Amino acid sequence: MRFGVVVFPGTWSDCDFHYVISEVIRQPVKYVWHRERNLADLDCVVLPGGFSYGDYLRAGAVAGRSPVVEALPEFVAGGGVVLGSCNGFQILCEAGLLPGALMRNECLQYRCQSTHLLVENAETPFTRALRPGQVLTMPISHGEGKYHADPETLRTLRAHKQVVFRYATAAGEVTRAANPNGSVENIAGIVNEDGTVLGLMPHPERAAESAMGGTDGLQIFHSLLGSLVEDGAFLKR
Amino acid sequence: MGAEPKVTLDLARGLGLTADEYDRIIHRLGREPSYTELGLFSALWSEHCAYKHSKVFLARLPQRGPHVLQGPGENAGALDIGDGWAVVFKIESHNHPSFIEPFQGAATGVGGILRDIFTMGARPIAILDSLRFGDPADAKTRRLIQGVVSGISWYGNCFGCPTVGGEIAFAPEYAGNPLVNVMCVGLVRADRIFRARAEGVGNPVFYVGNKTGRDGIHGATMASATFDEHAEERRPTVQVGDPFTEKLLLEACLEAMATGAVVGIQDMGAAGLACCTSEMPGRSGTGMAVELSAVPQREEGMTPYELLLSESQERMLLVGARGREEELRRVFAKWELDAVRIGEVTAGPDLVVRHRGEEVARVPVEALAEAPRYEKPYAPPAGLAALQAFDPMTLPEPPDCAEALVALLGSPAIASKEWAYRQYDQQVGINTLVLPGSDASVLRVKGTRRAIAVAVDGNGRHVFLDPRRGAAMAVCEAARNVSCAGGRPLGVTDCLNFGSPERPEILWQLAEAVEGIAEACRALEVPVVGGNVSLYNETVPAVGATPQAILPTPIVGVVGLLEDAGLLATQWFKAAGERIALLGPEAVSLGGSEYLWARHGRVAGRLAPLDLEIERRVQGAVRAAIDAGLATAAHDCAEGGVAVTLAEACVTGRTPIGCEATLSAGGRRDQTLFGEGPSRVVVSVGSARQREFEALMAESAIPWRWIGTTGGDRLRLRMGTETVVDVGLDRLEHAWRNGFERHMA
Amino acid sequence: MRVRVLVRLKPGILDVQGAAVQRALAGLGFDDVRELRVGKLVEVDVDAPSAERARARVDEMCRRLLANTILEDYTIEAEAAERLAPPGAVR
Amino acid sequence: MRVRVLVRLKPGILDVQGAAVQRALAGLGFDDVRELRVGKLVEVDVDAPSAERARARVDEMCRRLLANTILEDYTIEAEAAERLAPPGAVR
Ligand SMILES: Nc1ncnc2c1ncn2[C@@H]1O[C@H](COP(=O)(O)OP(=O)(O)O)[C@@H](O)[C@H]1O
Ligand SMILES: [Mg+2]
Repeated sequence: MRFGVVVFPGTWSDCDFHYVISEVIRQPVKYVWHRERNLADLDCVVLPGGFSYGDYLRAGAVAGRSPVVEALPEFVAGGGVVLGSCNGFQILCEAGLLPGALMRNECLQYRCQSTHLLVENAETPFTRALRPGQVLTMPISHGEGKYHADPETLRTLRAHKQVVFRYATAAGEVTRAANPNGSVENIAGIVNEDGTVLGLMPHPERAAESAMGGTDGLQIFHSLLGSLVEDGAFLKR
Repeated sequence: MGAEPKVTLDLARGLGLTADEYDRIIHRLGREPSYTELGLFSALWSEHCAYKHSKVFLARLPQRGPHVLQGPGENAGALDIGDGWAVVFKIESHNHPSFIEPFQGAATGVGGILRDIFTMGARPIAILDSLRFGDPADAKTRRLIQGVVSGISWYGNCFGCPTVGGEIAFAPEYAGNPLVNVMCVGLVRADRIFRARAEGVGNPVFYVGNKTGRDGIHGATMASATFDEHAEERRPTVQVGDPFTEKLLLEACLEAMATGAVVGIQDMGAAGLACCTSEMPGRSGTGMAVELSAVPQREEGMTPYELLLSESQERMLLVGARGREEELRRVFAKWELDAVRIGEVTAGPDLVVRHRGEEVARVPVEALAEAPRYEKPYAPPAGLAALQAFDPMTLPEPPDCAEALVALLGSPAIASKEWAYRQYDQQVGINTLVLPGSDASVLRVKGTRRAIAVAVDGNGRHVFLDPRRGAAMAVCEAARNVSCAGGRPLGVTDCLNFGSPERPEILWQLAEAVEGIAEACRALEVPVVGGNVSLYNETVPAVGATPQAILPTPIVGVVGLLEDAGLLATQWFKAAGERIALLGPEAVSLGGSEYLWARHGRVAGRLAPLDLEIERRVQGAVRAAIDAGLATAAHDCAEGGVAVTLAEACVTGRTPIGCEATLSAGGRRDQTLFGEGPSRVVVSVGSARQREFEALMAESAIPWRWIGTTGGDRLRLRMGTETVVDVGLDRLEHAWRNGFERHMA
Repeated sequence: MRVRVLVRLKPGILDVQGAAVQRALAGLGFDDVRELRVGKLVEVDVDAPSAERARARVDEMCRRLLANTILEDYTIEAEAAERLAPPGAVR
Repeated sequence: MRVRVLVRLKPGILDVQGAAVQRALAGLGFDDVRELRVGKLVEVDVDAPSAERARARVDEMCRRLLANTILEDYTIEAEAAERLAPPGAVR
């Protein structure tokens, strides 16, 4: 599976994703500069964490209007998948590729900590190696991760099973105390209607080696690779 | 632009120079300096840049060692860690700016030290912050803490370097003068270290990064502004950080360096362009000619003086290889940065500064580096002997030692600092093997089996009571923390925070402290490869009152090496049924202890003795035990004594694990439990490996003994047969988790 | 042409920052604050032949970048809006 | 009594947000922006018998908390400042 890791000015999880993809899951991977529009030779585009353009106006706002992001709808229409983590999630929302928006954390502080995620939808290319109800452990690191969507959008999300991860306790209970940033309904990650674009605030690349404290993040990559191996369905090209 | 003020002795004084220094300048130049030239001297001969009062002492620090690739004198020091890699690291203070504007002051402190690291060609991989404040129960102090921590968080997080460690301590002496010291560690190929040199006559000099404004121009401009009606507009402004531009600078500089077209590079920190244009040629025996009108400017009508002294952030001066200008410009353009040619390297000996073609300064580069060195008289403070003579045993014993322990664990200095570090990204770069919360943090070196361990330490109360021993103990403690993680200490960086060196008792503290650091570094064979001095940390509490100096606070940062990243240790107990050993001497003292301060509000008494040879051996023994896979946890005994150390080993891990231990009988209970002394480490050992451990300790020739076992959900401490503490872990954990945070919530 | 944009959270969206500021003010003894909301101020100096054109142009900037209309409303004002505070209050 | 506070960086202080937004707008083709500065908008509803009193009170809040006077200037305006934009621009 050919991965491309997008680099915006101010991106910083790019090297981490690159390392995990090339050294841990051992797949072909390259960096994609933010001005690039040609994604034809890729199967999966990763929008990594960081502070693209400093996030000075709103997190992800400027990057959400960049050439590479403008090229994503066509890439997805052609069978590609997109994984946006942290700043990547913010960018996908700002670009309108995912519904809703990410606001300043309710505690008004940056939060870097371990979180537990309840898997809600295990039928996306990103979660096929998982079971619904399973609990994953992954760190977060953000100041603007409070997911917001209006009631109608939330209904649609539910109707199409677009909520993939919710913040939960280690036992899988979705509680207020387990919500690190005040996200509506503890939402930590969602997909688009087709399930081909995933945005999540946690960092799977930081949970991909036991030396780093856990490997739950690898499940997302394994799901992607498994999806490819079992049926090339989402890879139309 | 108003007319330049006339150069007089009074003006020179206004810019911080003494009459004697002013005479020297005239003598050296053979004429009166111009206004701009006077500005150059005032900046480069300032205490901050020239170390006028501290240089004589700093020379005493050991600076050489087998691993040293770069000692003091460059932007940062560098050590060889094997497999072709080097670590580059340094600590710096940003105390005064952080008091004026906590958020931006701390943020720009982070920005400055990051630049020091990546100008050496290294990618920053870790930040550590060492902070000192007044009482967190005070609302004003809380706002300072909030501002400083969020400033560090903002800059480090946005830039993308993890903050993996540090410390926060409190004492009333810091209320009017908080300390913000930031250390940064970077990684570079050992043969790819860049230096701040201006070599090669005719090579182009580039200015890169943010535009120049009137930020932080040292009080100097204030004085000059009275000469025209634009005083208000010219007022020096607070420096503001731009971590995004800094991140672009990092990537662009590393990429530019990789082309081979960079000859030398230095960041524009204190005294900005003045400092770079004189220090860079100064190091390589060349000269430099620059044209100031080429400098990218953010404000209208900036004078040569202002352009030279501005401390606008996120700027670099770079000497390129002649003929490869286009290559450099392309790299910077890719990162949306301007690289502007502002001059060239000359044969010397002068720094020649022009503005719109007109020469505004011509000064021998060497003259700017020839600031006077002062050897002023010093003497111990008058009341110190009386303070040292105080016997803590004259104070009442606590009626209930368990209560005393819970209170001590909940004192802000000892309690968990998670409130601060959860605001810091701790993992970006995916190198952090041990996160903040253990004795030292550990970062792997990707592509090798190696890892580095880092820690910063300092204890102002100890140094106040006994500057020499206290400072030596700071080196030992930082190194011991690194050893407790399994790292072999390789090198030191230090930040010397003191009051005014013009007072004999402060200068004495400084002299003694440096001597203590030097002794400890020699004994532990860790050279000092860089550091920083911050003097004049005092406030005048009320008009006419005597200035109140901070506690003398040398902060020591140590970097150590683990040959095998798999063999690391953390401070918390891992399982029940393991044996607990206490390594090191029994001797402890309540003099200068956290207990004496937290419970009795006193800073007095004598410190426990320090035997550097024992210290060295204890650290070696701990590392050997970790290397052999015998130690499942290792935790250094520091503030709060052995009782707090054991309590922390019980409750700071993910799953609390209790223990029972028997301490030596005989002494008074509070002294045995909470007394502090150097060279002590608590280690847990799997019961199956007990014999092996005993053999190893015998070989290490250190004092040590088994003191107990892990398990259960209580901490039980005995002295002889008497149980002196028996308390549930939940109470201990609650006190520890909330002791600091409850103030900040 | 100087134009001023005020960006505010939409009415239904909880303004956590505003609430925190209000609490902090109460802590300082300002208990006479009934409500407080925090928003963004963007002042733009735009090359345009007329106030109309300037406003239209800035409106486009708002829609494209300056505001996230899922969360925020915006108002555009001519910069000349008289400052109603006495000069003393202008710092 | 509704009062509006505009908080801006003092002249001469680097406006990192403003510079970044201006660059971003240029990247989107808005190259007609001569200058852009980003500030804060605080809208306060304060219990006060008169506009004068309200303004004085808010001025005190600004000095104590709302503005960081080392870096920022502020202006206080009566909320009623007519919105000069056409109603269509109000979103
Ligand atoms: N306390 C110290 N111990 C050892 N070296 C020091 C100390 N203080 C400063 N130095 C060294 O002196 C040189 C000049 O320091 P400094 O002026 O702080 O550098 P910078 O210009 O980067 O701030 C540096 O190489 C620094 O490492
Ligand atoms: Mg430097």
